[in-house]
This record gives sequence, C-alpha cells and structure tokens, in this order.
Amino acid sequence: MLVRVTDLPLDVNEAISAVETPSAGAVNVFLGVVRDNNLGRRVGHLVYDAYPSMAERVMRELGEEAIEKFGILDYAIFHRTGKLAIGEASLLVTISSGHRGESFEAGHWLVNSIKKRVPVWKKEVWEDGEEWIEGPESLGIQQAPASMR
Amino acid sequence: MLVRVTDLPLDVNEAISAVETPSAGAVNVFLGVVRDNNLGRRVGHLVYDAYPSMAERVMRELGEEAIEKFGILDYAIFHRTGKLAIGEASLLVTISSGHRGESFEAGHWLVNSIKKRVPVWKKEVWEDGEEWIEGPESLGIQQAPASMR
Amino acid sequence: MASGAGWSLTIRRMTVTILLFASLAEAAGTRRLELAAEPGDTVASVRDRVVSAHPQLARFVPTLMVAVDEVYATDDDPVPPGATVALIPPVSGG
Amino acid sequence: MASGAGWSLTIRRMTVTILLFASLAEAAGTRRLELAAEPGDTVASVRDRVVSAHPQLARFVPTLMVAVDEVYATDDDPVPPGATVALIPPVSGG
Repeated sequence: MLVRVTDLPLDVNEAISAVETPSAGAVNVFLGVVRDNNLGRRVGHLVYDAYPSMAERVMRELGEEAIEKFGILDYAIFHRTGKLAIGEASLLVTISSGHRGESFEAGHWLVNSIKKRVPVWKKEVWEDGEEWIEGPESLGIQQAPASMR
Repeated sequence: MLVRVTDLPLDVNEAISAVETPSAGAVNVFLGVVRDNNLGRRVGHLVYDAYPSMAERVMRELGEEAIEKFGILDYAIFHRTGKLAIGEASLLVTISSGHRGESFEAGHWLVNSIKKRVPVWKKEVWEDGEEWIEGPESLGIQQAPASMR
Repeated sequence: MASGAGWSLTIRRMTVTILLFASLAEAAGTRRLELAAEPGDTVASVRDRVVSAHPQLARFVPTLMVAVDEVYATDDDPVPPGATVALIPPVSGG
Repeated sequence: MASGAGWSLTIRRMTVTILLFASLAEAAGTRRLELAAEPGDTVASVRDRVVSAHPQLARFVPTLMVAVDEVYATDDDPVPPGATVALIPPVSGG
C-alpha cells in the first residue's frame, strides 16, 4: 500500500520489496517509460507536473479499489515529476497477487485508471517547441509549435 | 531477445536493461514467485528441474511469436532451477513495447504459453512429503503424501 | 501563541486558495492564487471569479476538472471558506 | 585427430540418447539412457523400448510428451540414429 510522487528516479526493487508477501505467487511490474516519439513527433524530453498530495490520495484510492475488484494482495504506485530524459521511467505500478491472471488484469486496470484520474501532467519538449499534453492520449491543442500547425 | 535457464537468482534490473530501447514507452515485468501455499497445502520449498537447452529454445520461439503477434519490441525470459525458498522468483518475463496495452496482453500470453510449453518442472516439498507437479495447475497425482490421500 | 494561532485560522476562513498546474500555471504566471471567500461559494462561482481576474484562463474552462480539498467536484458543489480549489486540466500522467 | 573424430561420429550414429527429467528421472534412477538405434525408429518405438527396459516408467506414458532433438514430436515422427529423445512429463514451470 505504498504510493509516492517524487522527483527522484523510480526504484523497481524497492517497489517489488514493498509488495512482497509469503502468499504472493505473482508480481507484476509496469513501467511507463519516456519514448523518443509520440504521435509521429520526435520527443527530446518530458517535463511532468503534479498535484502531489491529491495524486497520492487518488493513487491510494485506486490501489484499494484494485484490492477489492481483483483480490490482489498489495500495490506500490510511484510517479516521477520534473524533467525526464528518453528511457527514464515516469510511472511504476507494482502489484502482488496469489496468481498470475489477476496480476495482469489488475495491473492493466490500474495503469489505465491512473492515466485517467491521477492529477499529473506531461509537457513534451521537442527541438522546435513544447506543449502540455491534455488527456491520456491527446495530441494536445495548445501551444503547438509552428511546424505542427 | 534474451533467454536463460539458470540456478542463480533472477535479476529484474538486468532483464529491464536487456529490453530497453528508445522507442519503448512501456515495460512489463512478471515475476512468478514461490508461494507458501498451493491448492490448500502449505509449501516448504520448491525444487525446479529443466531441460535447459530445449527450454531456452522454446522460450526464444515464444518470444519471437510475441513479437509477431503483439508487435512488442523486445523480451527477456529467465527461468530459475534448483531449490527455491518461499518468496524467491522462479520465472521472470520482461517485455518492452511502444504502448501499455500490448505490454500487458503480450506479457499475459507469454506467461501462459511458457507454463504450457517450456520443459521445466517443479516439485513441491512439504513437511511430510514431496511431489512433482504435473501440468501447469495440477494438484499432481503421484507420490502424494499420506496426509493428502 | 494561542492568539497567533487564532488569528491565522481567521485569515484562512476568509479566503479560498486556488491551485494552478501545467498549462494553467504557465498561462497565469503563477501556481497559486488567494481569493476572498464569499457566502454560498460553489465550484462554478469560484472558477468564474478566477477567470474574471485572469481572462487568459478562459480558454481552459471547457475541459477543466475541479477538485475541492483534493476531491473531484462538480459545478454545484459548495466551496467553504478556507478550502483549497485545484483547477485541473485533462490529466496526462503515466 | 581426423580418424578420432570419425570414430566418435560413428558411435553417435549407432545410438539414441534418452533424456529423463523430474518424476521420470526419479523413477528410473537416472537422467540419461543410451539405446541402440534401430532402422525405422519412431518416437513410439523408442519410447516402447525405454519402457520395456524400465517398466517403472510405464505409468507415465499416458501423459508423456516427447521431443526429438529439442523439438516436440508425435508418435509417428522418425528418430534418426544419433538423435536425442527427451521424455517430457506435463510441464509445470513458472
């Protein structure tokens, strides 16, 4: 039941240790990683903003909902903020469960739900501009660089 | 495209490093972990046997099939052999992909397929007996301890 | 000490704190505003006063969510004096 | 050296190597057997000869898979001299 918004690198081993329990037969780890491209654009880096206290509150609500809904045993949800380079992890969702099926289902549901509800925002920064992304998969419409208009 | 059957502990960070690539936006890691119970029995430890060269060959075939089927970018599949204590990881399946959806789908499919096709076997050892498990979820029928008959 | 604590409590009761993030913070040039609380304040009335004071935020309103004291709220939900109101553009974490 | 290599190649051509694992290895008391290869050998004929020599393996046959040179095979598949035949009980890895 560990949640965290942090500007430090996310530690997979810490997350796994946090969810380990003797009755767990499966651990699922999801890492959201900064890609070098998005919707056809070449990304230089990302900047994440967050409302940390509310983000952690919503993460905890979603984690508890996953326990009720899927019967998972424990969860750890970390989100990083600040400037992230290509290849760095922005989101780390780790689940322990008795069996593999619910670890994949709950992990997928949790990641989808986090992207819809947790108050965190990313700004894409390219060579010729930058833009706050609005919504989980949007191209964004504000402040598009000249080359995109 | 890394596969390995080993009697050494499985290293999650090594697996993640092996699948990282700049176009990956998602990494999914599945750990199969030794549970303290199975089908109502209290497990003391597990012993894994394998046909290592064929196991690695089948893991590679399944990984390549996951690339074709789900469009994932890379995979690392490790299976441990020998004596494993409660909480230790026996299976480590790590996938990188462009987006989260296929990382969960391909991960789940790969783990299911590994448990059906890769020549690895586990023996459960309890206080009062031991038994080779036959099939991915079987109770097993051979050599059940007196208390189970 | 006691009277100091009472004084700061009085101040909090008179205001509503507005939090801005991401695109809104950049557009407003700040991450935090204080508004005088008014009787009967709702999410809608507070948001309208923010936009009156910072018209460059008007274009965000159609897609904005609002949280009152860290809980998502709708237009008619009350905003008590001392509340923290966050203006939340569509989230894009992960 | 050349004749030594040729000699070992001849030996391999005359035998079939059987690999046993898990419950079968425990039942047989060994993980490896060598059988003389016979003309026209198939998965079924090799398996039958293993069971004749080690009758305690008979009870495993109904659920056994067989791999020839690391590839799953069916009863009628040929087993060439020099092949490695693995008797594979239902797998339970992961």
